[in-house]
Amino acid sequence: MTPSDRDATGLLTRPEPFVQLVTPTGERRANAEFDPWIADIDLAAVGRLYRDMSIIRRIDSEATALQRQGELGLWPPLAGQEAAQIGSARALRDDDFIFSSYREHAPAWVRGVKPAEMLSVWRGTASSGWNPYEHNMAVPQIIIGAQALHATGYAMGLAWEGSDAATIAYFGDGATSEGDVNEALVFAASFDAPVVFFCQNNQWAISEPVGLQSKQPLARRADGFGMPGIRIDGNDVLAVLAATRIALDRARRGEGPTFIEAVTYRIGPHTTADDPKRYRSDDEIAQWRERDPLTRVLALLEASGVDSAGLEREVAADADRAAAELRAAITTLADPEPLTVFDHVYVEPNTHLARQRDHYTRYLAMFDEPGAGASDRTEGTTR
Amino acid sequence: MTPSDRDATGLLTRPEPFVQLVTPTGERRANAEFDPWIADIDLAAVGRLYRDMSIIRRIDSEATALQRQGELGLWPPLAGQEAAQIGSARALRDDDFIFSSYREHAPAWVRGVKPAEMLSVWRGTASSGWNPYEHNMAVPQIIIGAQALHATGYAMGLAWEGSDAATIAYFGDGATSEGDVNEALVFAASFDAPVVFFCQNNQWAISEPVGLQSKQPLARRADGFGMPGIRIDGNDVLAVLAATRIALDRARRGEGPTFIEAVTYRIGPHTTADDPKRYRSDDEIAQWRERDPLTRVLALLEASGVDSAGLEREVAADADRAAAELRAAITTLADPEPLTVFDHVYVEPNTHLARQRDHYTRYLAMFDEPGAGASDRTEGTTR
Amino acid sequence: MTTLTLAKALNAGLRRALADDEKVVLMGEDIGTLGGVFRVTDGLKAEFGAHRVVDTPLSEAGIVGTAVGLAYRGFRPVIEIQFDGFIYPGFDQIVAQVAKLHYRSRGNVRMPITIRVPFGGGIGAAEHHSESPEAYFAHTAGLRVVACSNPADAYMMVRQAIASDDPVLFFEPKRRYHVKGEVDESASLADAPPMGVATTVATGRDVTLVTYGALVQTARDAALAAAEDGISIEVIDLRSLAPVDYAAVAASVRRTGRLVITHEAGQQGGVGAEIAASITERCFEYLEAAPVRVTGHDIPYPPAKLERHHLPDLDRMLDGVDRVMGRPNSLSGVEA
Amino acid sequence: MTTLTLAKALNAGLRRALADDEKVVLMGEDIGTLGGVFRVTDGLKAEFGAHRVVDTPLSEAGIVGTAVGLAYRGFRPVIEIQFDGFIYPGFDQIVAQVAKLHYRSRGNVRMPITIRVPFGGGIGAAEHHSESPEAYFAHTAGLRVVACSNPADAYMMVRQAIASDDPVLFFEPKRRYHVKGEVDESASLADAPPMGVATTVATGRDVTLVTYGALVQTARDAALAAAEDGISIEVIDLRSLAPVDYAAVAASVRRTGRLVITHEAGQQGGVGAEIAASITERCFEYLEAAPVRVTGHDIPYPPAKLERHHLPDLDRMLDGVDRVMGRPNSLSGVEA
Ligand SMILES: Cc1ncc(C[n+]2csc(CCOP(=O)(O)OP(=O)(O)O)c2C)c(N)n1
Ligand SMILES: Cc1ncc(C[n+]2csc(CCOP(=O)(O)OP(=O)(O)O)c2C)c(N)n1
Ligand SMILES: [Mg+2]
Ligand SMILES: [Mg+2]
Repeated sequence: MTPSDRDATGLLTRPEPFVQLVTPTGERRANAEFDPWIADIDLAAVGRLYRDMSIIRRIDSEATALQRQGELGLWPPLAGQEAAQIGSARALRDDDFIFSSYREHAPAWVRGVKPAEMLSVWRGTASSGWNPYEHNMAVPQIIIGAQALHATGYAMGLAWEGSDAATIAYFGDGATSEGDVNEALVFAASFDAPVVFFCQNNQWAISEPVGLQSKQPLARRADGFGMPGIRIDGNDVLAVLAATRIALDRARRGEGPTFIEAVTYRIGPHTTADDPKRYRSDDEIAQWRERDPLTRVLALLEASGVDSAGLEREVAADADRAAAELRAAITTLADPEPLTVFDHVYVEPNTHLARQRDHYTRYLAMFDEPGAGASDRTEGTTR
Repeated sequence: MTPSDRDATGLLTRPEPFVQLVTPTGERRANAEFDPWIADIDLAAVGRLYRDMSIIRRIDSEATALQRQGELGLWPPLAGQEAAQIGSARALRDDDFIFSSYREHAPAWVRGVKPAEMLSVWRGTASSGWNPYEHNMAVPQIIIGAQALHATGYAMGLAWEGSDAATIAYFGDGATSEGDVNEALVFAASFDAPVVFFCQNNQWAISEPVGLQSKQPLARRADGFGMPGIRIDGNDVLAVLAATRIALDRARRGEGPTFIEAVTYRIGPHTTADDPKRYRSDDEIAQWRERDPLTRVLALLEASGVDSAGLEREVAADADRAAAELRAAITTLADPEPLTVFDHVYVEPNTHLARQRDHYTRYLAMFDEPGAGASDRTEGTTR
Repeated sequence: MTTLTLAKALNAGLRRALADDEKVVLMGEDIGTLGGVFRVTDGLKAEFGAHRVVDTPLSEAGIVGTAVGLAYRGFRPVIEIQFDGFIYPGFDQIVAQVAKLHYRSRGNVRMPITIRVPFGGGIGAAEHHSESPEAYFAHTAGLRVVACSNPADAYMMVRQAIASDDPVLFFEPKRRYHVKGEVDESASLADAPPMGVATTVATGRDVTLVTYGALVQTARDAALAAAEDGISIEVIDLRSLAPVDYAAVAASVRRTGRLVITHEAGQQGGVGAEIAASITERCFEYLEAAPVRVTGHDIPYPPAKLERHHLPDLDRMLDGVDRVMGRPNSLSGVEA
Repeated sequence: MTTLTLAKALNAGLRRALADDEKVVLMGEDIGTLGGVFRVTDGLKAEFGAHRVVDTPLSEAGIVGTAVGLAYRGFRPVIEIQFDGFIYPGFDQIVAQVAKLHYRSRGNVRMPITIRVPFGGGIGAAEHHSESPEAYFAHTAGLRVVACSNPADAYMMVRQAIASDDPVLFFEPKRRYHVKGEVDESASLADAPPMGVATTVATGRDVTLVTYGALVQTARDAALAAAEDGISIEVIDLRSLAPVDYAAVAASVRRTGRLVITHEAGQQGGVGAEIAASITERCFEYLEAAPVRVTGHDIPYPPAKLERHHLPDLDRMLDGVDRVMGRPNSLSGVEA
């Protein structure tokens, strides 16, 4: 079976059935179960969600541009997944702890991480951009699925402490095939851990369609592990917000984990190093553009009598400002000092590493003292 | 939550709901879906299944006795799981390949492995007891769950070759928590691999009750991975036979994997090194003794007019003979030659290992030549 | 002073750690109700409750990965891996997460996780139950690796490992679990020698014999046997395998001029290779002969009836001593 | 002779292996439709079909574990691990199954599995994309470990690895994927030097410089630079890391009396430790100085902007040469 056969089944790339509160054209669909959870979301709040999504989209595209211009080594764009990320992140309390993969720029932004900090790791100046305890968000995880276990363990700890805070684990459709994610479901269920498993099914794991990972909607995985699974339109920020609140509420009440599958789409490449033309069609992308998470919110606002064009303009200006700030900050990020390679390997003194550091210090010093050691032969070297 | 709380939920230790064709008291329950699959099983065939179960039970108890007498290093008894193992193994075709854990003595016996070969590995004279290709059964797996992936890969190969043979992966309830088993479900579903996942839920993973691994019946795990899950009374050999045939038939028709949960019980200790009194009650064991897989078959035969007492006597004599043969064979098993430690590490010549082998050969030779090397100091050594 | 087996000393150390710091939690398979297959955690669940001594689902990646999350939250998880050969399913979480998170987070997140591993052979067990995987972890930056060899060290070192803010792989010589020794349960952590420090367990002039874990006792026996032959062996119990206390080993080798390293793990890329290389770097001018390694063969762990032909024993250690001394030995007359 | 990049040479070798033996199947993440993130398998799925070039679900244990089952069935799976740092989730299946099944089955079951791993740094990548995990596998009995350094070797060695009845960890120097070289596509497997044999890529009198993978080129450059200084360096490309071709290395060291080993992996327990120890054992009387190791630091792989302070480069190699020659160097005046 080839990837395209797997698409042809249509089971997984066809977004329905899922919960949708706002259609792609901006119509509000009533839902008795979900609506109470967003009763507080008035038009102003919807406008704020729009603003969040717009700004992070702009930051994301600026980062892509910075990468193209050689300012970043790599960038994994979130374009298309704004509703999934903003809706879920805005459902959290400040003391809920976030464990994410490499693509969750929006939750980081919601948590007050500066975009330039976010990008520093992709520029290669730092191994991570922020202090997790300042933002209650772990540093991004590159090993697919590993963070699902971390979120579960942290949540177990919360429960043991008697806290009513929760954790959220972000991961992709591809990640559901890794042992770690499945083991996280086992542990979370067994210990009634207050964790929300938030799977962004963006249809692709690099070049692999979700149908290669699973023939079932991913949310159906949950039941067999002993937890509810909710499948939502991940491009509908209100559905995402409601579903995440439902899951968090269960967690806080000690009822354990919930699995959410947010059906969405990665509009851009996997990363800036990826060439999606090799594995998917323009048609497919066009189809998903029609399900854009931002336009439907504008349409909803417009239909509700809000000056959506005005909002759009105003937010665009803010977004541009954020992008300009980012650009200014990132291009002036200083390169780290050589000897910092040895920092933070250990907390406690380590005789072996101290010796190695000393040696490298001496080695570097040779280049400061012309004539000493090997420095007279640096011509034509790789440095 | 403590293990005993987990039992208290009763969800998993309570065997129902499951498919049962013969009750513990030997009544035959009609089942429209399952009955056609055992239409060929007449009373004589039932008698043969009884015979299989009796003999393997006797071999198993002989092995336990041999261990207690110091003839084996360890033994993992199958007592209580005879129906699950015989029913499933007897459903297989000779060219179906078996991948098992350490407890599946019955499938090995069904496949013609000599009991003494089976035991050699527990005696410590060999790293495995048989040639997998002579019996179409892999050597036992100790790493929990690892064999589920092997069975899946082998099955993928069968499908690619166009064969209609299948594989069966035996594993326990505890194994369902390992990443490997879950990844096997992912791969098997994705590639429509002709594999039967045969989970013997014997209620315990050493001291851990199944409720610690899962709050759901394990068979429910299947659906979310995209395959049918069947939950059967694992102490009912006819239900096991039928379910396995159903699953194999699906596999042969190219419809992919099936997950079977056989609800059974480990009557004895985890291994001869285990002390189950530390974690479970006599009451629990007594309850499960009433669901014994063998007595119900005798009762069924008796009710059908068969001279069950005669059969019992006849089979007991055969079983005793098998046990005696085993004892004679195992106690005369020769210890392996020292230098065989180096055999079969590699297929091809390996300079490093050849040198190490040479060296050890010389070392051993010193002890043959009195006066040479260190041998004059062997007094009080650990050898 | 109390006389305790090594297993009971560990039990006492764990009890003390649980009592001293409520953030300490034990996690593992069968460690609660059963008290562990070696009974090292016996009674601790009853004493501290199921949230402090946690029977986990059967999944090593799950145990280590949730421990990472717990450490993120400020806990100090102490994991029991049931047998050495079962650590590999958790390998990714250990080397890619536990070892690297402090570095990755630029010092913000600490991983004070202790991973207890009963290791080594000599107990007549089935496959995967007798391995010595310590070199994998000694090669992994960000981890500390220690091995205890006697009850007194077991008691203090397990407490030190738990108190350490760095992750520690803690290897326990399972075939010595039942060996008894004196333990000072009143000793304070601060007074005990740090776990990074090696111990000279026998002094000698001719050869430095370095080992750790279960083989420390065998090495002491070898030193006694050699003494009868007039050869004086200094035996060093490394205790820490990463980092190694090279100051101690080098000081000894500078005196003896000869080094033998012995361990159960295979030779190729074992801890002995690193020690031989590092000591040669440090003591080249003092060495009378190349350092000799006496190790398990580079084979999968053999069946129980053959393990005595795999594990270094007293005779093989003495043969190694003969090699380094240039006395008649198993390689006499062989071209290098 | 064709001029091919190293990546294209691998592609040609894989194509040839697929064509020669229908039991050869390639498996991995994104290797089919995409042709692999480095395009090493480009075009092969179109040519041989989806059952020969298999895009797998995202799970390394799953890939290795199903490959074990396929090998049981008589297939010869060739696995691509997308980047070095993603091999660890598959570690258990590699060390506990792939490496041991032939032994466990007493020679009845073969595991002719090739595990291709693009390895090493120098490409400015994010974490986990620049690691050098080879020592873990070289320490694992039952595996063979090789590393190619140039297109010609890449082409032949990948075919040899696939043809080998033993499991092979096949390390590819990812930062040299785009380097071109002459490849003789008509050469037969039988004529090529076996993959276990080291190659002397530059002859010299004063120092033997041993390396593998991406650093072979750097070592050659270092030899050229040193020559201008009047120092004559012999450069050996190990090619095989387990087993190491000690005959070749020892022969060279007996001539030069001096050994420098260099690799990107950390020093502690790296392949260099084993080579230093083994060569010291074999050549003690010939050594003028202790073998010197020039390696990555014992740290998690650092952020991209710092990797040049981690990876051995020409200058650090020359400093190592100065150390082994007793010329002024970075450790001059430092107590050992
Ligand atoms: C253990 C591991 N294997 C492979 C990779 C390489 N890799 C990076 S992202 C990716 C695809 C992930 O897909 P998905 O989980 O759907 O997340 P998405 O990128 O779509 O957000 C792969 C295979 C990795 N980072 N970690
Ligand atoms: C990876 C791994 N971890 C731990 C063990 C130790 N161990 C051996 S059997 C067992 C329990 C297995 O329980 P289950 O899967 O239910 O099978 P059962 O023994 O009940 O047949 C454990 C934890 C192991 N063999 N492999
Ligand atoms: Mg995806
Ligand atoms: Mg069980």
